[in-house]
Amino acid sequence: MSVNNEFKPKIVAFCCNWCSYAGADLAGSSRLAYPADVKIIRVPCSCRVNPMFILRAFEKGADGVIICGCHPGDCHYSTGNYYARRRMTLLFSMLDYIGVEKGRARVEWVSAAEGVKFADTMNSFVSKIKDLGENVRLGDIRCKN
Amino acid sequence: MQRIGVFVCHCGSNIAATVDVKKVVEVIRSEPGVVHAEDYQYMCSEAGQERIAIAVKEHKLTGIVVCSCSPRMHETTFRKAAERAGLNPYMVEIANIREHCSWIHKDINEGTEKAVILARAAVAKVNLNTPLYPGESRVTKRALVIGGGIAGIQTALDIADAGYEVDIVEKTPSIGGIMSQLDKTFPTLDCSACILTPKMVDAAAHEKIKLYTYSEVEKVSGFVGDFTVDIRKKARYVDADKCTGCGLCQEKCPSKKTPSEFNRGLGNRSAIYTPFAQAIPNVPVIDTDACIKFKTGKCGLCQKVCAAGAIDYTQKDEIVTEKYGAIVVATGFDTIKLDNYDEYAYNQSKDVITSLELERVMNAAGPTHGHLERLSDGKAPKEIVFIQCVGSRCSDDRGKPYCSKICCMYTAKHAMLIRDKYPDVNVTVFYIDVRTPGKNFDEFYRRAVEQYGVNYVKGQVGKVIPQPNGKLLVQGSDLLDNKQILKEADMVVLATAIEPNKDVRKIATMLTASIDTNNFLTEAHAKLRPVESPTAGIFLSGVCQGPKDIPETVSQAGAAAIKVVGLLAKDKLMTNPCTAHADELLCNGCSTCANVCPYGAISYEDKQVNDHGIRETRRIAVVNNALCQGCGACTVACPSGAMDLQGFSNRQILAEVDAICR
Amino acid sequence: MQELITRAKELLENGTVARVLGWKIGDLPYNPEPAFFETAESLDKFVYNGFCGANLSKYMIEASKLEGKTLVCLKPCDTYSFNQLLTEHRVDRDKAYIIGVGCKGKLDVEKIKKTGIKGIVSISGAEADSACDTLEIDTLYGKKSCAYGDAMLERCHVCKGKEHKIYDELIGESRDTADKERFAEVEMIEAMSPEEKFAFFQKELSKCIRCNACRNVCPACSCRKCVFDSNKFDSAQKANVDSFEEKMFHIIRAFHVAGRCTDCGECSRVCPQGIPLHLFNRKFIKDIDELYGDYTAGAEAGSLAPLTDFKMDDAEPSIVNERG
Amino acid sequence: MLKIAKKDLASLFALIKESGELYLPVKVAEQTNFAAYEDGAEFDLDTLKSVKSPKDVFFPQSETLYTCKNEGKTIKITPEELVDQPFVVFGMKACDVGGIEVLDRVFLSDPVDSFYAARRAHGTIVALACHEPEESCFCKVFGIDAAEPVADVATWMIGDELYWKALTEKGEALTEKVSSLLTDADEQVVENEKTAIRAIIEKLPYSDLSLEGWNGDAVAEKFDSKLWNELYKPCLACGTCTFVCPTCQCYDIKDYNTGSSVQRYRCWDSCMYSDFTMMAHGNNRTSQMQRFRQRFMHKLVYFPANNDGTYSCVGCGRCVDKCPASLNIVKVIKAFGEKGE
Repeated sequence: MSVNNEFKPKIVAFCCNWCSYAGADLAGSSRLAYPADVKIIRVPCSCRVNPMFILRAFEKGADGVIICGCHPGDCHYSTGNYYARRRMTLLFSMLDYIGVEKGRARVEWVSAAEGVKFADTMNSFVSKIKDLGENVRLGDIRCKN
Repeated sequence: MQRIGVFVCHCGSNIAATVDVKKVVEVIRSEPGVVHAEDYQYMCSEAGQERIAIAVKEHKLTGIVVCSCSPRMHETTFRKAAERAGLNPYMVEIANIREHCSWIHKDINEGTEKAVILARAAVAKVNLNTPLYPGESRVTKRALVIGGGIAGIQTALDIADAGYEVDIVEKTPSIGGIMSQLDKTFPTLDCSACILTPKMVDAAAHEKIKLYTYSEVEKVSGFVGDFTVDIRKKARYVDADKCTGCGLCQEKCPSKKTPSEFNRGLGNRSAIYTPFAQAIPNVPVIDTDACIKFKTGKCGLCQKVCAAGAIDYTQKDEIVTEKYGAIVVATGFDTIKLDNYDEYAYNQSKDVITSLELERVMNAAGPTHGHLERLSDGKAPKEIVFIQCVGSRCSDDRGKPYCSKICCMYTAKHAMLIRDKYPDVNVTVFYIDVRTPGKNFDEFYRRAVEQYGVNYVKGQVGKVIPQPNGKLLVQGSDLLDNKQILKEADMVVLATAIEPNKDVRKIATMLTASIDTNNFLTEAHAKLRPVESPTAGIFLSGVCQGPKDIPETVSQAGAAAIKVVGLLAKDKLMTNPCTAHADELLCNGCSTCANVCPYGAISYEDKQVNDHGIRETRRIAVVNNALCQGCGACTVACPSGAMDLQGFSNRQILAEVDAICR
Repeated sequence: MQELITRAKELLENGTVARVLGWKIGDLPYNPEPAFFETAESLDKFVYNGFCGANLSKYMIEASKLEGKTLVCLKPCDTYSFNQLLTEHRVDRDKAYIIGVGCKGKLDVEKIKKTGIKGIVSISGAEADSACDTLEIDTLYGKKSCAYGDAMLERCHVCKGKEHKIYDELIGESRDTADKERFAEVEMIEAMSPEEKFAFFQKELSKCIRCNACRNVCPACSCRKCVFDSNKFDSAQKANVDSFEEKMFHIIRAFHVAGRCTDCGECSRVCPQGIPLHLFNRKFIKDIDELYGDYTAGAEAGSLAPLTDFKMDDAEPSIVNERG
Repeated sequence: MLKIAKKDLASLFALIKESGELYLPVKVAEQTNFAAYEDGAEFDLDTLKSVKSPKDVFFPQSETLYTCKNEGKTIKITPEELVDQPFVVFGMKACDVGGIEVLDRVFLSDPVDSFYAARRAHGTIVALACHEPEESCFCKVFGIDAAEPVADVATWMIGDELYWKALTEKGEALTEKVSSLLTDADEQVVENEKTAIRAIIEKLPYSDLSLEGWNGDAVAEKFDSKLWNELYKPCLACGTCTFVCPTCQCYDIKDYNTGSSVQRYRCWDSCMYSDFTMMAHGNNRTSQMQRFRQRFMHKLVYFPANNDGTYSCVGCGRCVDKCPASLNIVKVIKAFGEKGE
C-alpha cells in the first residue's frame, strides 16, 4: 500500500471537559503524539453525549467514535459517567447486534493526569479503526461523495 | 446569520511551527458566517485582545472564534475581551490548535489540515451560539444544622463564630448526640463528657445560635441561598421559659419503668425526663406513652410539685417556618440491629452486649455506676471476649459491606481501660484485621497489646453459646495458629457496625440530596468536595457522610462550616448560564430527567401552554438555574429532545460533528 | 364478553364512569377497532375477541384529559404499559377505571393469510368465551381451518404471564399461551457473524416505509413530538432515502424506549411490512436483564428505569466486545 | 391473445430486462413489494396485493430534485437528471393502474411535474388480472374491473400459463420485443377466467358499498358532520394508509446536508402527520380529527369535485388490510351511509 492511498480514518472524540479534555491537553503539553485523524469535541460530561451524536457522526462519514470521560467515581458531576456507561454499553451492544463491527465506537476513562493514557488510547483506537477499515455499514451513502 | 471573526494565534512558534496559520486564515474565510479572519503572534497578549476589539467594531462581528491554546487556558481571557468589545462573552468559541494539534503533530500539512477542521467545527458551533446571561439569586444569611451531635454542634459553633446566624434542629430532647453517651475517647482517654459538655454549653449560650431540640425538620423547599424550612417543635408539655431545671418532677414521677434511651435501654427513666444530667436544654419532656396522666387522665403529680408552674399538659406541636441560605446535614449514626446475628446470642444473654452498651456500663453515670459487672447477675467478670466486625465488612446482606472504622480503636480503648482498672480480668479480642490509621492510633493499639496484655486473636467467632452455669461458650478460630478456640467467657462485647441514622433517608428526600446504597449521604466529589452534597447549598458533617471518629468528625464539621460561611458571605449568587432548560412545547413531563439530575435541579409545574393553537395545562419540567451545574445528563435522558443545554446544545454539538466529518 | 358488557353498562349507568374504552365490532371478521362508548346502547357494538390485540393503554393519555373516569379494558400485557405510563405521569390513575380482561392469546390475521387462506368471510373460534384450539374459517374459496396457536401473534407465544399488574376489577378467563423461549430469536441473531447480522437487518429494514405505525402505536413512544418530527437534533426524517435512516430511526427509537418498553409487541403487530421490530426492543431488555439485573418495565408503577439508574460496578461498555 | 408458460417467466423477465429496467413484485423477507428485478430475486405473482402500491415506480417515496454546492462564496445548482430510458412495470393490478390514473390527474395537469412525466413517458405497464380477489377488495365500487385490467398490456395467470394481450402501442412494442417467447392462445380460456373472477367479485363483502351522497357537491354537509368526531378516535396518526395507498400523492420537500453539498429532495408525506403542511405560523390543521377528515374529504369529496367525479380511491383495500387501528375508508363511507349523512 502506498503512502498516498493509505486509509485516513475520520475519528470523532467526545471528551469531558474536566478529565479527558484536560488529559488531551496534558498529552499535548507533554508532546505525546497521536494521529491527526482524531478530532476532539469538548462536552461538559460524558453524560452529555447523546447516542444521536454518535450515530450522526457515523452517518456523516466518521469511521470511529470514541467517548472519553472521568473514571467511574471521579465524575465532576459525581454520577454523569455512570449514566454514560450504561447508555453507551447498550448502544454499542445494539450496534454489534445489527452487524456493525465491534470496536467502531469505544468508551475510555481518562483522567486529567493521564496524558500518556490519552495518547495511548488514541493511538490504539486509530490503529483499531485502521484494521476495521472504512465504515460502510453505518454511513449515509449521500455523504460519501 | 452570524458575522464571525476568526483569530488564529501563532503562539510564538508553538502553533506556527507545525500549523500554517496563514493557510488556516485563508481557508476559514470561505466558511459560512465568517466575515473576517486574521492571524497574530500572541492573541492572548494585550495587543492581541485589542485586535479582537477592533475587528468586532470594524466588521460588526457577532461571534468570535479564537484558534489558539486550550480553552481551559484562555477561554475566560477571550470571553472577557469580547465582553469589553461589547459582545456577549458566550459568543466566543476556542479551537484548540495547540495542545490538540500543533504540539502533537510534526508534519505541517497534517497539522494545518487538522487546525482548519478544528477551526471549522468552532465556526459551525458559533453559528448557533446565542448570548447567555448568568442569573442572580439572593442569599439568606442564616444556616440550618440538622442534628445536634458533636458534628452539628461544631459546625454551628464555627458558623456562628464567623458571625452568621445558625439554628440547630435536634430531634431528641437534648443536644449532645452519641458522643454524650461515650465514657472515654481514644486515643487520649479523656472523658467524653468533659470535652463535649463545654461545647454544648457554648452552643446554647452563643448569641448567634438558636437550638430547636425535641424538633424535627418537616418540609424543605427552595434552593441554595433561599431555602424555606418547616420545623416541627414537638410538644414537651413543659414550658421551657418557666422551667428552672430543678429535677423535682422527675424525682416525683411515679412512672419510672421506661427504658432509658440514653443508657441504651440498660436502665430506666421516668415518664417526665431529661435524657441525662448535663442535658441541654435542661428542660424535661413528658413521654406521653409512659405518662400516667396522659394514659389514664389521673396523676398530674409533676404539675403539683412544679413550683415554677412549668408543666402544661395542653401544649401542642408547633410548626416554625424559617428561611435559610445553607443547610448542613449532621444526622449522625446508630448501631445496627443484631437480629440477623443470632449466633452471638445477643438476644439470649444479658451478658452479650454491644460496645456502645459497654460505654454506658463503664460510665460512672451509667446503669452500674461505672462498675464492670455482668448485667445478668451483677457478678464481676473474669473473662471478657470482644468480637470485632459484627455486621461490618459483611459480604452478604445480613450486615454492611463497609468498615465502620471506629471499632478497632474503641475496642483497644475498652480492653485497655478494663485491664487497667481490673488487672485480673482476661481480655480476648477476635478480629479480622486491626485498622489503626490515625495519629497515635497504632501506638495506642500496641499499648493495649504490649503494655496491657490484651489477647488479640486473628479470627472470627462462629458462635456464642450461653451455658447453664451462666457462662458464655465462645467458639472461634485462630487463623494464625490455624486452630479452633473454645473459650468460656463471662461477658462478650460486640463491636457492632454503625449505620446512618434511620431518619436520613427521609431528610435526604426532603433536601433532594442523594444517598448511596448504604444510606450515607453522597458528597459532590469523593475527593475534592467531600463536605458538599451534589445539591447546591446542602453540606455534610459527620458520620451521615461515612463512618468517622471524633477528630475526623470535628474537622469535617469545621470544613462544612467554612463552606457554609463562604456561601453566606455572598450577597448574591451568580449562576452559571450554561444550564439545562426544557422546551415547554416538547416536554412530556415524564420525570425521566429529574431521575438522573444529581442536583435535584428539576421540578415539575402544571403550566398553561399554547401549542400551535392547542391550549392545555401540561406537566412541564422546570430547571432551577441556581442548582443546575450543566452536566447535561438530563438532555440525553429526555427522549423528545425537550431538554437542552445552553452553551452545549444538541444542535451546536451536531454542527461540530458535521464539520469534523465533512 | 356478555359479563363485560353488562358490567360496563352498569358502571356507565350508575355514573362511575363517563365512557368505556374498548373495541367496536369490525366490518370484517377480524378488524374490530379501538373505540369509546358513551352510552349503554352504543355498547351493543362492543366486542372482545381474539382479534382485539390493540393495546388500549396509550389511548388513556388523551382520555385522562377528559371529564370523568374512563372505563378501560386492559389485557394482562396492557397493564404493564399502563403502569409505565403512570410512572411517567402520562396517564391519570384517578381518571381510569380498569377492567382487567382475560386473554387467551391474540390473533394475527396476517398469520392466517400466510397459511394461504384468502377471501375470509367468517371466522369462528376467536370468541373470548371460546376454548377452541382451532379456528374454523369460511372463505370465498371454501372452508378452511387454522390452529389457534398458529394464528397467534408472536408476543403471545412469549407471553409474560396472564397476571394483571393493575386493575379495579377482573373479568374473563385467561389461557396460558407462552410456548416459546422469549429471547430465542435475539439469541439466534447474537450468534450470527457480523456479516450475517448486518445482512439480516439490512434486509428487514429495507422494507421499512417510515409510516411511523410502530412509533405511534407504542405506549412508550408517548412523546408529544418525536425527535424525528422536530428540528431539535436536525433529525426530522420522513423518508427512507438511505438505508442509514431506517437504522438511525429504529436504533434511536429502541434506545429511547430502552428500560421503558414493556415488550407489549404492538410495534411488530402493526408493522405493515411485517418487520420484527420487537427484536430491537427485546435485545435491550435482554441486555438490561443480563447486565443490570432482571427488570420488567411496568411490572410496578413508579419503579426507576435502568437507564436512569446505575451501580458503581456496572459493566464497562467494552463488555460488548468481550461477549461472543 | 398470446400466452407463455409460467415456468418460462424468468426467461421473459430476462428478455425484458435486456432493454431496460423491469419492476415487478419481489418478495423480500416474506413481504412482497414492487422492486427493480435483479437476477436471483424472488418474484412473486401469487400474492394478490403488494404491501405498498406500485405507485413508487412512477412517484418514488423519495427523490432528489437538485443539488447545491458551495463554490467559494457562490452556490452551484445542479438539477437531477430526468428518467430517459424505457422501463417496464409488470404485474400491476387493475386498481393499481387506476391509482396511476389518479396520479396522472395530479402530476400531468398544469403545471406538469417533469420528474413524474418523464417516468410515465418511459414506462410500459403490464397489468395482471386478479385471479382470486380478496375480502378487502372493493375496486368494483369505483367502476374498476379486476378481471380485465386496462393498461399497455393486460395479462391473466390461469393455471400454469400467463395469457398476454397488448392494448396500446407501447404494449404492442413490448409484445414485439418478447414475441419469441409468446405463443398464440385461446381467447375463451381468458373469457372463462374473467367470468370466474367477476363471480367472486359479486360475492365480496364490500362490493355492495354505496357511494351515494359522496360527490363534489356535498362539501359543507360532509365537512361539518359530527361523525368525524367519533370516527377519528382510534386513529394513531401514523402514515400507513397514505404510504400503502395507490392514489395518495402528497409530498414534502426537504434538504439534506451531505457535508459537501445540500441535496433538495422530495419524499412522500402524510396528511395524518401533525407537521403536514407546517407553515411559519404553525399548522392549519391542529387536531387529528381535522387531519383525519382531510384525508377522507380529499379522497371522496374534494378530489372528485375537481376531477370530473373521479374519486381518489380505487378500492384496492390496502388500508383495510394494514391500518393498525383497523380503521379504513370503507368504515368511513359506511358510517355516513348508516347515519344517512
